[in-house]
Amino acid sequence: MATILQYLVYGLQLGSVYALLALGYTMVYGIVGMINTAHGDFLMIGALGTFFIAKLFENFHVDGTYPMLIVGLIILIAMVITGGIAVGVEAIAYRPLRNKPRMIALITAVGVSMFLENFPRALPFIGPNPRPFPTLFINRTFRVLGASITSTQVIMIVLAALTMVALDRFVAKTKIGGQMRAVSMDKDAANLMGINVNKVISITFFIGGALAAVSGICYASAYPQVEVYMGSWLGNMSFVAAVLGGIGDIRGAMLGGFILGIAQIFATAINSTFGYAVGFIILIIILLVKPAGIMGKLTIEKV
Amino acid sequence: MSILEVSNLSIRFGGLLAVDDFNLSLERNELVAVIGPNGAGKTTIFNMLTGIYRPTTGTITLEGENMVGLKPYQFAQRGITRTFQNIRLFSNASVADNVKMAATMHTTDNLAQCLLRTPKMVRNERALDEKVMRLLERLNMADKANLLAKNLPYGDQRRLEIARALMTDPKILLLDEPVAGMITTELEEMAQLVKQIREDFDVSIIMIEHHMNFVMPIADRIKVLDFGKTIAEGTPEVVQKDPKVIEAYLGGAYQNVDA
Amino acid sequence: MKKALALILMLVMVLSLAACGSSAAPAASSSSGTAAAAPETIKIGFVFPMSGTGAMAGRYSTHGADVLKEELGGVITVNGVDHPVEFIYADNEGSEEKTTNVYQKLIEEEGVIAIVGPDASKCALAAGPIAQNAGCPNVATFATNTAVTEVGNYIFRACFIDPFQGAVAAAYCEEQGYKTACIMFNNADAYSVGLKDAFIESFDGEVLGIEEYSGSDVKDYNVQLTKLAAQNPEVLLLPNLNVELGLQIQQARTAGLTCPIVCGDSADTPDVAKVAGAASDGVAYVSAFSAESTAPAAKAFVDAYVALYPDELPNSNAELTYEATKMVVWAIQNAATLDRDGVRDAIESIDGLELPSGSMTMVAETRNPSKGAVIMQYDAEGVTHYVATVNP
Amino acid sequence: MKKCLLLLKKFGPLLGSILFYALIMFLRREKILNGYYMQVLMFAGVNVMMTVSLNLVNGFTGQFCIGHAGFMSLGAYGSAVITTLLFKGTEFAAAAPIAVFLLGLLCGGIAAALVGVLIGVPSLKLKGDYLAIVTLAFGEIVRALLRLIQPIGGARGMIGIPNYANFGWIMFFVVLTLWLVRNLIYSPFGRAFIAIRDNEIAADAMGINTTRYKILSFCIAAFIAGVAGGLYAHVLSFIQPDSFSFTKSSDFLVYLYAGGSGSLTGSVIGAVLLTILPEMLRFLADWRLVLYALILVCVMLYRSEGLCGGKEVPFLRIKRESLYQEPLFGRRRASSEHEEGGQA
Repeated sequence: MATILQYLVYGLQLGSVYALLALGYTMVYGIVGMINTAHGDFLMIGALGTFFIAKLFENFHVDGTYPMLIVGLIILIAMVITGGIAVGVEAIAYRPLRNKPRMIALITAVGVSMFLENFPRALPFIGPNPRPFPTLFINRTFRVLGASITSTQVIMIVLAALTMVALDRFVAKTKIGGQMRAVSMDKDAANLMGINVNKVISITFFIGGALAAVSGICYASAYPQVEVYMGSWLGNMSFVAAVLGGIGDIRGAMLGGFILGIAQIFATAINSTFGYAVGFIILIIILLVKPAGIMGKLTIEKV
Repeated sequence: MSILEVSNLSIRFGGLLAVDDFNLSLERNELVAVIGPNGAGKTTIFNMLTGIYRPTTGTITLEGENMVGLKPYQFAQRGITRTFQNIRLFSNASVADNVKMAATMHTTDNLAQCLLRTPKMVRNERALDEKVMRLLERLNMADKANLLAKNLPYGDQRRLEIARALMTDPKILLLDEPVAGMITTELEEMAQLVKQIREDFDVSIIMIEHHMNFVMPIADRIKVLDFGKTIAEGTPEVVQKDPKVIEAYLGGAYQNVDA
Repeated sequence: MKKALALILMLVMVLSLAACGSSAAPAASSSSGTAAAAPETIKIGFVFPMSGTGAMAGRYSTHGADVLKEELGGVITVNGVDHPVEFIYADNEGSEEKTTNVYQKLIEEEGVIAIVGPDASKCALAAGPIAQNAGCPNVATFATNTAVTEVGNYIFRACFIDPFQGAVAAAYCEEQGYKTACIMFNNADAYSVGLKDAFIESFDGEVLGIEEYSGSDVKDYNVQLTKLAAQNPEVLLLPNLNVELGLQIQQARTAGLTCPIVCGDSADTPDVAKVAGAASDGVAYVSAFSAESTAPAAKAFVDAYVALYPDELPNSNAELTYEATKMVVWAIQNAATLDRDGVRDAIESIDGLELPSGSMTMVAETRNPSKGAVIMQYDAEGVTHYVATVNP
Repeated sequence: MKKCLLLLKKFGPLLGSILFYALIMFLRREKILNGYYMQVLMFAGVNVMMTVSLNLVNGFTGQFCIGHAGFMSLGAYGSAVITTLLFKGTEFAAAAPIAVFLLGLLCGGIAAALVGVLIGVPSLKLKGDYLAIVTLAFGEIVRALLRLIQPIGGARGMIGIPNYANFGWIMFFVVLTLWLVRNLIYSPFGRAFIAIRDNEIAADAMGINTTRYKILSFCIAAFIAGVAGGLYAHVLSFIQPDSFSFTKSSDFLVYLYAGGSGSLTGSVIGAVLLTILPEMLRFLADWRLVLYALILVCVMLYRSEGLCGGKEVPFLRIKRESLYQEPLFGRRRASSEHEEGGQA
């Protein structure tokens, strides 16, 4: 029982990274309809950026960590920078392709991803070496029903859940959220209704990038190592999570992320030799049962 | 002898009885029009007659064979083909290719013959090309054979849909609003075309249309639907005079169409 | 239009090929340094991943080679003639396919006298036949798979082989009195699998549990480590890659594995200890050399490295690349020839060459170096300490 | 005269290929092309086959496969098992290496095709991104399973695969593939694929058994990918599961869409140019992949329909055979019949 709870915690920990990243993925998909394969690299930029920003604040370093306020500031700066880069990438590389077939944007995103990974790698002061991630959250271990849970895990899981709720409310209640929904349904109509589509899409990318930065910080806090290639596979997995939950759906992304994380952990727990493959088999089975993802509605084309 | 026998056809979507007890006995080379206001269930009937929806109850019998439960492509292979209200062409293919694609099911060449492009296969292709061109010529589209379907003007797209449907050698042709959105001159052309098709290809036609001016002169029989129910049936003259029809449908439709 | 397009394409293709082709230098000539107007440049090729997930290894490797380049002062003297020496670094992205491309380029186009690298066995296995067929000596740096040098008599290596390393790790564990062991390895990585197999074969104690993971993409090892912690072993073997080890060590401690940890030679990277932080305390690993060594060759190497790259300490990649390059340079100097075959013979004949890791002798039959291994240990600050030397 | 032109048209591509092959071999003999270029050209050839195969599924049938390296790995391993595990060192292999090689390729292709059918089945139920995820998962599952099968080397991979595939063989298979796929595209089968891509509901309504054709498309594409994988294995003489990762699959996607999907010419151009380009950028050292990425993004931005924008060169296209519509040698292209270009 304690073991199962422990595994569940691990699953939620991994799942919350997937979920946070998948939220940005799914938002961008929902509004622009493109698969932004470079999204995982925004995570890397967020984590790597945090590493360097934290270095700037080294003077405030106490007891191996930073005061709460400084941590908040570091995270905020990282979110703004990553969000800004995401907006820049959209404006330069994706905007001109908005009305082109979506595969074109996908391939462009592959190129962008390659650039975002290799550019910092080629810079001498960044390079390919992994770096230890600074401790931002105080790490305490609690014992609950025999399972050990760290404060970082709690922060990650709670943060992921809160972000999901906030995002969900934001899209449902605010004016800009309403505009987002309008753009996601019909860009041209939204434009005719006086909505600045470019602005809405920029905001979406900013939020997506900022969320990626948060997930990067979470990931790097749980697995404290940052390097330039850390985001690529995580990006793929979060795409998987977003699709699993029903791509375009915010709650679905969250659910997909947690299910994927938990499935991988439990598959590994049952048999670590086949764990990797089993995780993917579960995925296929879920999709065969729910062809539009867990929360997605199967859109039947009207004849 | 009737070629298509539809009896007690009903379909229910959740709580909504979209089509209720639809009956039709279609004779060879007959032209039946189904009219009715928007949402009356006309297209739903077509969807059932082409296998896209499976009726909740009722039977569809084509020349003695029960069709319920078959897939859409099997409906087409057995001789029921349709056009679509919202045009569904193979938009990135040329006009000729669009028509050719509809002949896929008649092909006798197997995979190996196609891969190797055997002389027999080439002969078949050539024959097919000629058939396609003859068909297009009949529909006055031969000069547009090499244009991409998506670049055609609207009226031509509708005609291409018909050409494509004819290429499957149908016994029954279902036309879903063939003149929707057309102007009056095109209307007459289309009426002419439908008549001609009926004669030349020896097909039975079921047609959904709002446009009474278009339907009245060419239809043998008209069925009037409202809220899924058949409210009137008979020759154009009879239907036209039916008070129920006038009340439920005709007045409004005339205004709608002419507006 | 289409015709033009097709023609342009043909032209571009043929021209690009021809243009590049014509610039190809002739293969290393066999002139033995006669007093020509300008002495021939000696080119040595280096094949490492400089991009992709293995890029860190490539970076250390090139730095290691740079140390020797400094040392040589840009010239190799052969028969009294100073030949300028050029090191050509080629990126293989850690992919076998690209490695074969790069080998062809270095051998056929650059006309290198020998190739140093690659670091991964898979790349060495894929490209080895090319060097062999071209008769170009090749000293692999970190390719520990036994099969690498079995490709042919032109293929050497600077590192020890998996079975030896596994045996060293096992011997160390036995010496320390560990009776039970657990292993977590990467089933997608040949190095990791090989080391695990070799350890199991030579370890006399009992292996309580083996857990696996696939690839280094997602660095969550909590489940495997928790399962192993339940076995309560006396030692944990982590025969894994340096990009994974730091986090594994850390997560092992968090998961409650308090036993000693033993790793393979890839743990000899300062970044491992940096990432693992305090958890690295007491982690032992097999290594080709000890930076603490008082041997003059070792000290000189470390000093020269730090002088060139003040921000970092050399790791195994750097050191093995240095040694492999040194072997090639020594062979050129001692064979007094710019002929590939002569260099090959000279490498084979290396006997008692003083390298940072100690005195090295090439075993002619297997083309593996006969050299000892050391056991090193990290302390809480990530500083390495010498523990023991194990000789074959 | 006209007869002569007709013959030229019919055999021009073949002649062109032979001339191209002769040219390459001549340049090789004259040492203008060294082993490096031959090696790159061989990989380019394998990539052309992979891209054409992917084009069949993604470009012509409108499905969305992002795990194509999985099929390639099955072919590579399938063929390597035949040539290396079963026949290596046998008398038969010594007597007839080509027979063993071809048998290996065939088996690799069949292995991949069988699994292709398996993957085609979910494609009936899943669309777009959901299908993509299943193909991605499929590629990963194949990779994970290959690692665990010890007789074929597990994670260590297979070494010592005979070096059967030379430039000639690759060229032969590339031309054969292009010829067969071109024939297929301009046949009832190809038209069915395109119909499904353009409008699945209409295709269904026109009597096209979409299920069958989708599975068929996956199956044929998988076969080609399998043969390409077999060639790859016999060029490299060493394979291991991780060579066929998602990165590899996405390479083929890049070749396909950068070249222009739905066009065979595009696949050839995309695969060849983008295989050669990173090699030509080697002088940039660390900055090589940075520039490559920039070039790729620029290509997509400024030529988003792909390098050749869905157009076909004449010999990868079949004009309608009918004399009814226009003469065999239309006025428009009367002059272009003289060209005898051919490219791998």
